Amino acid sequence: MTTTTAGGGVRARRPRALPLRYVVRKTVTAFGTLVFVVIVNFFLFRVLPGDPAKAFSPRGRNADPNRLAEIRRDLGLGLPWHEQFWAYVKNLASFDLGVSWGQHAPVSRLIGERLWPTVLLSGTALLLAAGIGMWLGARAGWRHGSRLDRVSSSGAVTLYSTPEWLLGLVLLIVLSDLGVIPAAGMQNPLSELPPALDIAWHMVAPVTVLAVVYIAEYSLIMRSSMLDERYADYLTTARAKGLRDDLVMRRHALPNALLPSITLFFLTLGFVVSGAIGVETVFNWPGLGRLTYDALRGPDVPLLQGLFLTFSAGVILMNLVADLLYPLLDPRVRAS
Amino acid sequence: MSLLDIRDLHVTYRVGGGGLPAVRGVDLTVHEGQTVGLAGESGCGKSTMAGAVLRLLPAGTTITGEVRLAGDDVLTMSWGKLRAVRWSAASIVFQGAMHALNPVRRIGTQIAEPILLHDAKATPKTALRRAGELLERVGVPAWRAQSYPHELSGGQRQRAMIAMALACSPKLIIADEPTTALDVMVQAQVLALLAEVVEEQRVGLLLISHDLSVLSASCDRIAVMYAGRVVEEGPGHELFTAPRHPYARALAAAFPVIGDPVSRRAPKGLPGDPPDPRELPPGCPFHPRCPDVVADCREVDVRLSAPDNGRRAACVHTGGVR
Amino acid sequence: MISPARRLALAVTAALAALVLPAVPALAEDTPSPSAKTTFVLGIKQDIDSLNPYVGVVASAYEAYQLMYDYLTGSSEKDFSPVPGLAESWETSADGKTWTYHIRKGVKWSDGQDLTAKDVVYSFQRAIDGDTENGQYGNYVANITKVSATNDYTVVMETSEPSPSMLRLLVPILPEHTWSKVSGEDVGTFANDNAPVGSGPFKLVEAKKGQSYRFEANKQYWAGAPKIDELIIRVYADDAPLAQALRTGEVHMVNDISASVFESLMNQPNITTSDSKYSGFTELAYNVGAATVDGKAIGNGHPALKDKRVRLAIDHALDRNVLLDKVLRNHGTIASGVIPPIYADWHWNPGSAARAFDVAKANELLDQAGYPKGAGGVRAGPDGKKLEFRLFGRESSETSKKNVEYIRDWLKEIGITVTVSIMSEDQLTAVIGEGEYDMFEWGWVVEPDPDFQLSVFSCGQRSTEDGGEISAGWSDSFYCDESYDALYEKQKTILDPAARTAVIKEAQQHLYDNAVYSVLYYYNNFEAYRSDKFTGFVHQPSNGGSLVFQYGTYTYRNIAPVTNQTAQKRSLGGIALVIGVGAGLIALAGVAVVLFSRRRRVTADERE
Amino acid sequence: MKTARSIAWARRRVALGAFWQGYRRDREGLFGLVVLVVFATVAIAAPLLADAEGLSLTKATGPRLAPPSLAYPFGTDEDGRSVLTEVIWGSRISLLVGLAATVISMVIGTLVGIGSGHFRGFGGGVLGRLTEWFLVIPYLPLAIVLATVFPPDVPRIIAVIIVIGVTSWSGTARLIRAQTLSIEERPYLERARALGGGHWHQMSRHILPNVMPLVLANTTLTVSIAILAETTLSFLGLGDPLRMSWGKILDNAYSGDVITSGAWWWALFPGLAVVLVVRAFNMCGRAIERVLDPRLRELA
Repeated sequence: MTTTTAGGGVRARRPRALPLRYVVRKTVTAFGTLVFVVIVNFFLFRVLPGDPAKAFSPRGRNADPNRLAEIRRDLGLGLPWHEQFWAYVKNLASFDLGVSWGQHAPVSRLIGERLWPTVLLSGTALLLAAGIGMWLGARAGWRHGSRLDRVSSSGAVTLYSTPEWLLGLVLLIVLSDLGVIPAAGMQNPLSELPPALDIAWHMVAPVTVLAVVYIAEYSLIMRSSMLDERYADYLTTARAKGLRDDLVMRRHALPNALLPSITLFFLTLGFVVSGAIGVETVFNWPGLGRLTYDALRGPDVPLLQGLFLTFSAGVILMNLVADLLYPLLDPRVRAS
Repeated sequence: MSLLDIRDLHVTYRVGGGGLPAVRGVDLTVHEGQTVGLAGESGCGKSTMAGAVLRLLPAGTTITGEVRLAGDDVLTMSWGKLRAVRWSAASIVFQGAMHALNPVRRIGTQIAEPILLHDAKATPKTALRRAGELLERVGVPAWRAQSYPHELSGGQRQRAMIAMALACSPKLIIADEPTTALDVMVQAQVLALLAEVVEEQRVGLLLISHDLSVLSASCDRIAVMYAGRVVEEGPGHELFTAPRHPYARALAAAFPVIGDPVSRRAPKGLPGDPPDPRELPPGCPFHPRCPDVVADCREVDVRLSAPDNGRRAACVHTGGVR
Repeated sequence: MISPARRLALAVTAALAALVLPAVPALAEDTPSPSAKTTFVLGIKQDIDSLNPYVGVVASAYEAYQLMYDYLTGSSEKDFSPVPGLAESWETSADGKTWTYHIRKGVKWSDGQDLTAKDVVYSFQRAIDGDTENGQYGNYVANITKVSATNDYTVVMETSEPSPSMLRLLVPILPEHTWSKVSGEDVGTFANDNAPVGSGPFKLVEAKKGQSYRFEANKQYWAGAPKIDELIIRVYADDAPLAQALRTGEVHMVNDISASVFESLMNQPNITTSDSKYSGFTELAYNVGAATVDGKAIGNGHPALKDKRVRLAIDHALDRNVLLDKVLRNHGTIASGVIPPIYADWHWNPGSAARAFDVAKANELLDQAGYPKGAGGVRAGPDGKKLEFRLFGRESSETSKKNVEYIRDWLKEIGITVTVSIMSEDQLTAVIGEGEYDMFEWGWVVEPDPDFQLSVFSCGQRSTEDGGEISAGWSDSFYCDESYDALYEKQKTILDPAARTAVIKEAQQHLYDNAVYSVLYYYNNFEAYRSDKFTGFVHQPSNGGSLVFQYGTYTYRNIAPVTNQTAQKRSLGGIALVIGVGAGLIALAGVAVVLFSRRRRVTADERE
Repeated sequence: MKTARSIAWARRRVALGAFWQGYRRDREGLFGLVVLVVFATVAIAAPLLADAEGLSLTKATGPRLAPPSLAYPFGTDEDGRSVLTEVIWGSRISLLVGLAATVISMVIGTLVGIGSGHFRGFGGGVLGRLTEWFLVIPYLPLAIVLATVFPPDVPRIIAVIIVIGVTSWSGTARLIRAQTLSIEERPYLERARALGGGHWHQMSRHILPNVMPLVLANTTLTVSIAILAETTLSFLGLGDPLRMSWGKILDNAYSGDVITSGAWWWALFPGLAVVLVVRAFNMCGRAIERVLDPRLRELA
């Protein structure tokens, strides 16, 4: 009834193409979100009372009133709001986020300089946390109910309930009592070490603190998605094929459990960036987080506006990456 | 020497506090090239039997008795030996192929996996080519090896499962309700394919189904299970056409035979549901639903009668042993 | 193929080595190699807002300008009296309106060009004409009518009227050949952070905004070469990391730290703390009747505060010694006048006639003023309006939040209910400008010349209104009194220091008698340095003034490293601990790996 | 005579009884509940446990930065105030802000969730889009910006409550929207529409009761997020400077240089209080989820 074609040739591997329509749709929604953020950002800061021009000449140094009026004209505060809005959008297109009141420097330059330390700190902590967190969560989920599972998930819930900066604060207190004083800031110009190692030495404490809290979060995520797969039929098939237990977990359960975790990985990214604000302040790490903390004194409105945009744009971008990455990983989604 | 020889198998699941007796003393043998059917309503313990053969039951389940697969007792062998035996000595075709196949891996890789595991000489390339041949053998185009389970139809998936079961050319194949999820036409094709394979490769087939008519058409011998025990056993055709045990009779009657005047009038269903394994009724567990129930049935836990030209039944009326 | 167990062991040991390796630098950090250049690191809390002298306004920015540029005249480190700067000597005309400065010869810019009178004229002309520039230095050049260079080393300036501040011209002298390239429009955002050309004792070589600023010593400086080779100013967010950096030796000196941090540093090894007098004061200010320059009343200040007796009563109710003890932890002195004692010759204080803390007197004064105690102990005026005042504190200052709480409790004692609210300094400035306040707590940092400080209470400095838009002047009390204004204008034109001092003191007494401010205390500036690493710090003024952020760069030029590197008993314990922990971890990991792999082999057959 | 309402309430009481039976057996849930009850009593009975005067600077009598002792079980801060008093009174503000903000967040979340799930076409689309946008915007920077621009005349504590409430509803809205969509397909909603039930009737009579269990479970999780948010905002100096909350104590400690002075007790006890309460809410939330969603139960 069935005929065997000569040699049962196997056709070449089909490339995993992403339908263009899907990519365009996702990018457009992401852009829509960004536009929403820009609008919110603009109107949010028009509510502020207080005289921005005055910020240019704080007490102790005198500036005559007509100069203040002139500054107000430069800032375009007198114009009707819609003209201000178009001017704001036009500047935004050329990455001109205005001038910081507190630091008298273009906001885009300030953010540009402080972006790299935050990416370095949060990025390292994030990769560490995702790696260890997911490994731990997978094993806890797989050996469901075992001592490892109970201990690691109750520990995770506790760490998940702790603000990162609190952990940092307690760590600093304990260390300073022990006489071991971790260095503050990112670099020590005096140190004879090559800059890379010096930065690494300064990173140990803040990265540990950030990573520990996010290990908790990612292990909980991974544990719950592993529990969803734990009793699936295809695992029985795999065991029936004669695979060893850990192979069953690594080759079959893990790929399936990893998929939802990756989306959540990007979704919680926003929180990691926010978390950095607390940790960077406590450890005096010169990133966007501490820049936000400094901008609060004043408050330095244009800088806060620029930072809010940067944080949101970063998270929106990451979610777009998640949306595009997910179908590549999960064939079932690509079909729809 | 029989392929599969199950002696006095008892399986009790650990659920919550207490135990749930799924199989309460079953003997079953399958010889080379022979197809044995295992029938019964859901919850009677037939799927547990399939799980027990390759010791796939969840941890904490208490299993006693003997399961000799090609001479070795599976229940007592070390995990290492068991893993070597799994899929090479016996393989399983599961019911819902959609769930039994890994959704995120290609069909070809899943079929090639056991080959690479059990055949030391195999290389990824040769294993994949073998997978293509197996797919062709079961009537699925070889290039489908590149597809994912959700890209195949129900029938094709079930055939792929069969191809996978044949991957290491095992002596015994256990098919746990292989066609239940399919519509009738595809069901017939799959059963024909199974019969062909059994014939061609002289393998033993343990076919598990709740559909007696399916079993009668393709099995040499059939055993009917009820509440964890075999209540009747005998040659396939005879058991369907002339069942002795009341439950077997009811089960056979539940499947109308086209063109048979008797069943056309009012196919008889059975009142009530299968008993809860944790609170089995005293005596013969079938007595609450048995049309021919007598006083003894409530006291006597009747066992299978002595074989009378290949047929045995566990009922007071048919010489069941007290 | 390496078996999984061995691969795991390698990974674990590599990770641990990475952890321990950083401990090595902690060791290297302590033995600075002798041949390297000596570097002094100063930790500060307030980032330099701009290195452009026409833009920066915060104190740390001014410190940078003093390092990079010179001024015509300086202030002596003994008592702030004028001393020669770029101007070696100077003469004034009989009528006191023409000043001739003789510029020092042989002074070179950092790019080798000669510094001449043309640069001085260019710097002053720009401060007079430029919009942004005048905004910054307006009050120094307000009455200079003409600036000219008669030859390469002589500058003549004419003023509209005799002005004593001609010897306090804090206008930095900038090189014409580089600054002429920066136009009037874009001077507002010109960063001036790319190795700017200057003539000062130090040259900026690297600026990392918000992190650190590196200066190299100008070994050819006319007032003597600095002893250190390199100066780094590092910026910290808060006192905590700043104090931490001092203890780890990452910085050699810290400035402007809070009282509590200062206290905890007092008993730390190798650290010397300096509780230096400072030119700042903190006051409780009243809204004595907000109105614009042309007399139009604005805002919603409580009318009762217009009455001097109410203000005097409040002043008597304030227990300044408690503030000194609890808030300043005794690092400062209680105050009356608006010119701090650090400026010995201008400072006035009532001495024995000072108003004492006297609740009974306060109640008596309030009764006399017609505000008897009503229901619930709260006083009310003849028109039934209760004495309920709003008191604003500042978000960015911990001491401000504490002061307002004390003041609220004290005023409750004499029947005045106070509602406190805390806001940012920007919001407070706006609120003051519009007169929408009753009382607030803030402070001033006073310059060596009292002119600007006294101008704050003159009628001219009140808010101005044009077309419905109120823009604030520098007056935050809206005090306006002809006799006071007369005193203020008079002192502006007296050249003879003794005569001018008398008028200035009279003005201070006038403010005190009318309780325009209740000046609370003069607070000290908290500084601390690593006495085991550097010595030669200079106080200005000499009797316990501050070491840095002075009017001059005396400390920076005088400090030198402590030569005899005595045994480094720096917390070796810390380093040993780190290395010990590291070694322990490696041993532990080794054992774990062995156990782990053995267990794997035994049970490979047994594991499911 | 049994009215429809009494039958419905009877059913609800039975359901509640069953819920409590399930909840009682959940060890984690019970432990969380006990911790919450303890903190609630401490917050309510604050005036009895500690004298409010202990908070004011002027009345502080204790020694400066004294380590924990019998007189001051949690030690004292740099102004000589007992940290125990501060933690007891702090619990009032932290719990109040947490609960109040959660109420706002749940109300917005439920309304938007049901709205975006129920209304097809433009209305539903906009609400759905709004949820997605707020889901993506990182909550802390938004909270910081909102807290900074809040008009100063609004009392600070109200501002903080509104800010947290407005920035934490999107998670709930997304869950409820999914639940509403699944309820929309149910036949009895078709019947309600067929019988002429308007939008409001469908939503309040049918969708809301079905969504309530999910709202309950999510509420407890949102409270934990709200309390964390309040603590972080206060630490960054954006909280109410005049009222003592746990975040405020930690802010005072950090700017009072708790690190160099080594006064560990000043930061440890308020920190522990935050972690314990947030963890308790998390535990209750996860327990409620397990009781409500049978599938989760056997996986516990």
